[in-house]
Amino acid sequence: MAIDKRVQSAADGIGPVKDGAVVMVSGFGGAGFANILQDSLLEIGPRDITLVANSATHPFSHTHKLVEAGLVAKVIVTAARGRGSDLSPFELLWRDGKIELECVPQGSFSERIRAGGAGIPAFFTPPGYGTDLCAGKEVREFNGRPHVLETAITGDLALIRGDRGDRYGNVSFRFTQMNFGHAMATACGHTVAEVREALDEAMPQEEVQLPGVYVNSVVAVGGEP
Amino acid sequence: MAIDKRVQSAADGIGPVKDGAVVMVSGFGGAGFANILQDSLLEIGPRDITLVANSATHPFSHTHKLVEAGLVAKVIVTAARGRGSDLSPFELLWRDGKIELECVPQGSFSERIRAGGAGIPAFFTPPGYGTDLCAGKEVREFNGRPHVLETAITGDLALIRGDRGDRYGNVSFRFTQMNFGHAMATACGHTVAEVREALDEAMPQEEVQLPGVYVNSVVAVGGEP
Amino acid sequence: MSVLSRNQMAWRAAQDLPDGGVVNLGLGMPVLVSNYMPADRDIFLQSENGILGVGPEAEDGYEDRNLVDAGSRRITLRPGASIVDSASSFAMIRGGHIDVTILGAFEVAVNGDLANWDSRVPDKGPLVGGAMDLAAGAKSTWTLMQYNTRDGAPRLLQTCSLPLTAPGCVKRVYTDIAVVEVRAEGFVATEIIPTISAEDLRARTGASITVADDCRPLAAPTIED
Amino acid sequence: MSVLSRNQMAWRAAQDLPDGGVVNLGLGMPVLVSNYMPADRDIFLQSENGILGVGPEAEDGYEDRNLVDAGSRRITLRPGASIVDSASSFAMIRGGHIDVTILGAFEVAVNGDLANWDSRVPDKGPLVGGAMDLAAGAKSTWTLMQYNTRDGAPRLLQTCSLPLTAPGCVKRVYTDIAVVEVRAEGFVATEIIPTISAEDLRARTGASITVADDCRPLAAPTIED
Repeated sequence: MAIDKRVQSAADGIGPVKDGAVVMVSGFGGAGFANILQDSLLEIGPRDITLVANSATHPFSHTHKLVEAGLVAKVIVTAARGRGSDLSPFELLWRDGKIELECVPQGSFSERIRAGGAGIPAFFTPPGYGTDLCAGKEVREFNGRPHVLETAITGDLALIRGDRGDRYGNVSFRFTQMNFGHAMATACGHTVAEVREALDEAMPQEEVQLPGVYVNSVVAVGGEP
Repeated sequence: MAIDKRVQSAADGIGPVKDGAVVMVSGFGGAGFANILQDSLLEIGPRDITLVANSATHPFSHTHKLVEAGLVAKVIVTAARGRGSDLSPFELLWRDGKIELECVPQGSFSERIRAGGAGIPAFFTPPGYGTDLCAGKEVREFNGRPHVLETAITGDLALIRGDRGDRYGNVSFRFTQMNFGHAMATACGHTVAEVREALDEAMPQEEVQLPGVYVNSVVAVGGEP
Repeated sequence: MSVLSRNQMAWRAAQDLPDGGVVNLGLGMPVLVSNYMPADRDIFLQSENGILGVGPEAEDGYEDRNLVDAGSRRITLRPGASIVDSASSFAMIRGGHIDVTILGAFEVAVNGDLANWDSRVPDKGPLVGGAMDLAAGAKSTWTLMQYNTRDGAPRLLQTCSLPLTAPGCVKRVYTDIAVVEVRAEGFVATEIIPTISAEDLRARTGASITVADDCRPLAAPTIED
Repeated sequence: MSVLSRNQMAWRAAQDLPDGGVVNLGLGMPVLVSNYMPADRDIFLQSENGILGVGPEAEDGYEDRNLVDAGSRRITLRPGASIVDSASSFAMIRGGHIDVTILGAFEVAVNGDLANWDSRVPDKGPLVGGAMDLAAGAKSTWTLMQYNTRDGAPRLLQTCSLPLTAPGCVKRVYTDIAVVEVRAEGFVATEIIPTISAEDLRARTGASITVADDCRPLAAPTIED
């Protein structure tokens, strides 16, 4: 059968999602949020999911909808602070002990996800040593400097946003849209890419930024370039 | 001063090289050998260098010239076998105890170099466990599977081959020319890229495969595309 | 029907490749498998120098010296192909994104241990390449080999006598006289050429081997060498 | 001359950026530094969402929603810029390829410890982002901050009271009243505004501080706010 990973809807691409699934969502700094896929996940409605995303509270990312709907048991993030002094929905749930939080330095966050996709279960790294975020982690000196042992993060489902995708699952990104999307796609059992445009023909090899081997479904959702 | 990393000759790009330097050289499968830079290194003539390259014996790579000239005290490679049953110059030196050899599985080789450039001193990985090549290395189980601890490789000088380079040190590669070049450029204190063509203007950002931050000098050497 | 030729062995292994799968073919005999992939299956060949989507060898006059596979063959790309650097290529391999790798082998043990990289030729240098990474990283590792050595000694053994490539990795063995699965209970022949009896097969095997209840005749079409 | 304004502090820090250097500017006040980089120096700004070569903010009507920096500003690219994914961006940061990072700070200790990510606001979620990675990974970490808190309490301390970002990382502190180096022997003021005496400075510092023999007046041109 000729490979064709293009699907008609976000729900078709995501398929069934089990309660307790680990779901990664791309996006950072306003670019690359997989919001149409997140809206679809909200409708699918799995419970007790672990959300792996840069922020639990970014106003532009629909991550906060998943949190507010009570679907999320735990977040693994680099940021979970709402803007202003009022508490965000996430912070209220967290204060009340209704959601678990693991806060990770952003470089260790991205490298742990890359490691998850690259078959590396753990690595030593300098950032975080001597801080509250890495308290209790194994420490070892290399070249006279202490390092902490960080472990890989893997997931069941990655929801990422790209610019163009083809039938083979190849994805390109526009400017800074890539951010965590590449690593997340490699680290999850099932990856869905929402893209502005799905191509009938194969993307030229020099335009491919995420090889199709890492992508299970491509959904064209339009939107401005 | 406006940045301009283009230089007139390979020797200008390489500069002085200390005896005992660790030198990485790109190239694999016939593509991406930095041969003009290796010829220049041969003339510069540092002694007791450690050579980090995929192969110590590939007939298309001028690596063997450095070995034959007696400049190399040690090689870190994935291959060191001459073709045919006769012994290659490397094998003769190795048999006679005149050159040291560290043979590394190719995936661990490339990841150790990437780790060297990425500030990660060590990582756990499955390949090599239970083999002679990893005898004596630390072993730890993750997810019920034994892994070996591999350490980063860094170098003093990287010699890589690309297709095009610009004044900012940005480099693009043609097809499979990239191989180890990207990781090596990140892992060395000084990186020189020989390229077919040096551009007067900046390379468009979407064509950059190796960001200029990793490249100190660009030498245009021509050659077929 | 007599024993299978090299091309027939390659044909037989090709028939089991999964539709839509990602497959890495080792140097030597395994690369012949690419000539016999079923036309109704869409398969992506990975090459460890960074190609996802290796196409046929380039025709005379259309070669590009920078478009080669890990075996230095000048190749083409199939539609949907992409190219990454070596570190990313082995992240793909180690991370479990290759469905099947077919490797040559000197010996396979009843527990799945593989020896395929070091035949202990005196004074010849080592050549490991990506063998250990592929054997440890692919979801399934198959071997393609003669059932016995030229001297008639068994290659399917209770314990490998040669240095290991990876422990416990081989799932299936394609040979000139039988297809053998490596199961928890040991070697199980699932196909045997009609001119070989179960008794003959046992005599040519260096470990206990059972014949599957549903064992079929091993057959392949006539192929011109 | 009175205390320096935020823009003047940014101007002062900008004057010390190295020609040809790679610099990461933290959110908040540090990003103002980009407005005052000396015209005769060619400096590459890195943003941890993957940009090497951040240009000026986009003019109205020319913004691209997918071209943003880590602070969500819609920006442009400078000539020679390139973009990578988050894992690669932090490989660049962690691997020591950033010459200088300028970060905001709550507190700096005499041993170079930095506290800049958690001011212990009750019930507000954490926001670490890339702060720990930048502080630990850049070759030089400078801070840009008011010398004292709004309440007049010292921020330069014997020991940080707030949670650490990274131990022993800060090399230099730019403030509204002084430039202070963090040396092996402790805090050393190298520039002080003329209206502040050494005695005043000591009174406003939470640790021992010496005045450099070659201490100069801290001054900046008038800048419209």
